[in-house]
Amino acid sequence: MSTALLYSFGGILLIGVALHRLVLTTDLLRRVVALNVFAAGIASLLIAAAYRGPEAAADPVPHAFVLTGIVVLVSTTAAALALIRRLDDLERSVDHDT
Amino acid sequence: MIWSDPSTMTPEIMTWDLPSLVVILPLLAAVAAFLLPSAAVGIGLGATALVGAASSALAARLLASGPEISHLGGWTVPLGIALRVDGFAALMLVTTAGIGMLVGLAASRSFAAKGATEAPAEERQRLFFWPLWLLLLAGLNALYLSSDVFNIYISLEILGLSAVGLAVLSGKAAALRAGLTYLFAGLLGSLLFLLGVDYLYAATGRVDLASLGAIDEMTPALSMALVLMLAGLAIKTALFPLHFWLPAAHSNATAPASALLSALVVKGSLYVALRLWVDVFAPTAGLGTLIGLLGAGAIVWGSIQAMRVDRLKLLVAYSTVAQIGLICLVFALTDEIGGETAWQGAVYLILAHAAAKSAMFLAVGRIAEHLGHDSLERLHREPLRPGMAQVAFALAAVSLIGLPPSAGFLGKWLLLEGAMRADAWLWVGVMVLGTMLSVAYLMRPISGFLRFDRVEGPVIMPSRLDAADLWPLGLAVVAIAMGLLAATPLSLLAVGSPFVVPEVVP
Amino acid sequence: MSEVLLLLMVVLLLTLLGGLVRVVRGPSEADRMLAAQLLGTTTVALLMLMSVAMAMPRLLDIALVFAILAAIAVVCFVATGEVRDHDAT
Amino acid sequence: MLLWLVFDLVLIGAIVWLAWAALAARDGFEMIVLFMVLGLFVALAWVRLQAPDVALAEAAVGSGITGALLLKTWRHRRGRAAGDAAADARPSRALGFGVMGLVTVLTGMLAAVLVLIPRPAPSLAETVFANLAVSGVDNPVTAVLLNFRAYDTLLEVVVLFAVVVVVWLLGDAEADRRAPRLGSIFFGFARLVLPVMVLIAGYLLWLGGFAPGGAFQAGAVLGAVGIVLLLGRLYTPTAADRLPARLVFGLGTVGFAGAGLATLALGNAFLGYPPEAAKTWILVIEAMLTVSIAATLAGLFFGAAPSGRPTRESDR
Amino acid sequence: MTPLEILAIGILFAGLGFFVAGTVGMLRFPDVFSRLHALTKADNLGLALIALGTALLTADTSVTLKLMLIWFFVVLASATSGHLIARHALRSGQGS
Repeated sequence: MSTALLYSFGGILLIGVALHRLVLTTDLLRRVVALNVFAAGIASLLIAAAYRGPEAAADPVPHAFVLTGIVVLVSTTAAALALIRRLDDLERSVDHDT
Repeated sequence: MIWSDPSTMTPEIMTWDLPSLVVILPLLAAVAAFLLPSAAVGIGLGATALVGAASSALAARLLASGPEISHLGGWTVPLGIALRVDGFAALMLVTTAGIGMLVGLAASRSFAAKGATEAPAEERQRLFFWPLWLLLLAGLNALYLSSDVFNIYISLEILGLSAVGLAVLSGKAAALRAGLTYLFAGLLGSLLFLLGVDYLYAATGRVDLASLGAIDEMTPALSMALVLMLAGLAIKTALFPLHFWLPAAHSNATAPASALLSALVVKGSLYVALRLWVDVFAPTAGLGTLIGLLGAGAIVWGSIQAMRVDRLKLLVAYSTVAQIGLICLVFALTDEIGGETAWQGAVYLILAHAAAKSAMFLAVGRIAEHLGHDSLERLHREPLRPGMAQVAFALAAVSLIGLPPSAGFLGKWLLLEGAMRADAWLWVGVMVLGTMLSVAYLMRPISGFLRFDRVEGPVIMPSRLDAADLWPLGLAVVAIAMGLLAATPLSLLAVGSPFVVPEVVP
Repeated sequence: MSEVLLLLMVVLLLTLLGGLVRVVRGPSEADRMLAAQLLGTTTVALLMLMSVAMAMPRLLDIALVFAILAAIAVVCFVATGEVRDHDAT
Repeated sequence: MLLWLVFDLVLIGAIVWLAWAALAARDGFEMIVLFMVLGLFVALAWVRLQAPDVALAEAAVGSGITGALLLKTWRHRRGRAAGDAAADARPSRALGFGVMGLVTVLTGMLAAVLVLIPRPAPSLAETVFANLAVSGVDNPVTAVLLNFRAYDTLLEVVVLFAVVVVVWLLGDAEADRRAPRLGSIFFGFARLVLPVMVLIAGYLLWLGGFAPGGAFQAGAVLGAVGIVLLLGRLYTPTAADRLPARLVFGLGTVGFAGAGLATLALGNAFLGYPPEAAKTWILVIEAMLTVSIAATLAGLFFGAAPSGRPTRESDR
Repeated sequence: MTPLEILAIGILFAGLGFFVAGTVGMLRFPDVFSRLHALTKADNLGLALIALGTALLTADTSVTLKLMLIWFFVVLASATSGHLIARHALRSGQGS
């Protein structure tokens, strides 16, 4: 069982845990964290695919994909969290009015 | 000048690297529109016009000298990224710019500054619509030109984010809740697509479409990658049963925003799915039939929901779900005998739906402004005679149903012909059923416009022709005219089409 | 030589797992935050050992960034916490 | 080698358990802290897999900035018992098992397909290393990001810009009720540490050329400086800061796209730097990216357009 | 194994001992403040020893300077964090 395959299975388990929670939860914050865990699983798969033994240098192309993926993920998470905060403000102002 | 092959045309513009300009121009304009809010309208319309001109020049160049490749950074394909322009891409570029221009003009009219009395919400809509639209245009152009799977993933993200921005533009709680659901669905779709890209790279070490297309035998990893990518794209294009986010997001947005969402945004992921299905992979027939069945389900479910809802905007949103299902029937027909005709029919339906649906959403926006509400129930008791907006709605309905001579008719005709040639009578039956169902739910509003028997007071004439009604009318006329003037678009579509010319890897 | 280092790394990793128990069990928010702080520092130590075991001195830059960001997380927790406590509404 | 296997198994076990524990946490705060610790462990795993650049980015962006954003949003919803498992609708047992079964089937298929991929899988590594000398930088990941696939990075910066537009469109930040008093020790810490962090960000940016580092990691550390300034109320943006903020947000996109147009004007392909000057081009672009990414991340943490009553269009 | 390496390994083990003590202390102690006490002691001294051991094993001046910078940062950060966490616990009454 090569090291890369071990970490790939770890990544796949992360994806499984994230999908399971994503489908079941209704809480918005939990859903954001679940999507981040899902992306971490995909990133682990990519990095494990890039691993080529302790001596050989790893394949830089998947590393570039994951780097781009991390920045895209943090920006989409920021957008989702801003929407959640704004939605909370609107609903809180409705609570006070009624 | 580095670009693919010398052109017979002499003017200077013909040697520019148009593919990258068509993506970069709206990007720079988006930043400019964000920096100078007061000049946003001018920048927005000007940039859209420029992009339209560049796309048409690119299409003309394509008709003259065939598909083009622009190697970015000067690196050859497996290492670098290449922007590939073939007929299908050029057709989508021109349509996106054209429809965007008309919707932009309608938006600049309906968002017109009302001076000091403008509430902060209207002001925000007026200012932020333009950077979002230009980002959407850049995302779509990047998507249509990209020939690299990971590059498509990032373009889908830009597309998704600017679409969410447009959906929440009105700032109301309902729009925000729908926008948030749309963002989560879009993010899940993109991550599934990225998982597919990951499996592709792990198995083949390539991410560009040309090398992936050259692989002919479907290993388990390739078919898993295809299934994952199609699942992600199905969420983003709202194919039944993954359409849960679309009705709320499209009906709660402002009129110009929902026009852009329904007409252009869902088409982006549909385009990628079609390109993967036809150009790149050699998928099994079973998967095609499954997608076809999902499409049939979308037609039935979308039409039934459209007949039950009371709000006009919700009806139009559900009709998008049904029309996407209709277009997705092509997945079951591509590797049959009539594959190419069916494919041309599906592409033409994409264009027809884009023009007709944007006209319909803009018309519904105008009608809601006149009547103050968009409930079908109270429509029958409105004493107002139908005006230009209702005419635009009816014309758009003609194209959606597929009555001659509209573009919708031509698209459906080609799709039907492709299905009949392949003796796929199930899909022919589904299409005929879909047409009848669309007549049923589209007649609900139209009958509401024309019936005055239940009106108590005197029936009043509509106000004189308002400039804002021109744009929905213009789009509806485009939807009809494209049926008559189909020669050029179809010949453009044939340039570099995967069916005609054997895929030559440059 | 590298076997010994590897043994050290495994034991340090187990202490990390120990710290996790406090993060999960910690009754108050302050408990969780201090456990996260200790886990951050332990990770810095682990990175130092890995930089020797894997002969990659560049790993120390990552240790440096970890050291900075462990403090940022605590500052963020405390600063956002302040407003809530004195929020009379 | 047995010890490396033990190390791997313990690390992977901890990561998967942490992910499950974070998502099953009763209280929102526990979920966030567990998620931040998960970020630490994942970065460790990537260091183990010879991916220092990505571990650096995950440490800086993944657990640092994302953790801060989650904490701020959780605090914001504090008043409405949000995020606690109790508030989360209890799914029916049948649905829970049904989903569990479906997910196990999917993960099983994903794993099976992965095992079937013939090892060693083909990859682009050799092509990248072959062209590394011409790319102008020695770090292969920076070469791929900033030269071979520079167009990807351009679109990625556009994603960041698009998010700022969406966040600013949601409305202005209401004036903050009361500045929290973090105490004099915090100000001492900030006055000493923040300048050093700016230096470290510059170091990471310069490092990107030949070792793990680069624009994103430097931008994230610089963004963290901005976040600490905002948290400690050492700097509160006002309405006058709107235009400079917009300029800096757009700097990344305009700089990169401008560089692309400049290469076109020079007669090369889009984003095709002149080979001999590739290093300076890349360094200039990376500097612009670092500033723009840092401002964007801090702006996203601030969460809205700086308030200040925009009464008239003119004073925007 | 040169005598220098044996010394370095000894120092590393001592550092590890502090980390284990700190973690056990954090798990066993009754309230927040005593846990803080255990944690801040452990990671400062523990990390100092491990940094020293690493510096000995990689006899390179730039690496040693970087290790010192890291240690300085961690000491500063953990002192400030310890103070801030204690203050927060005190104010929100969760300490006992």
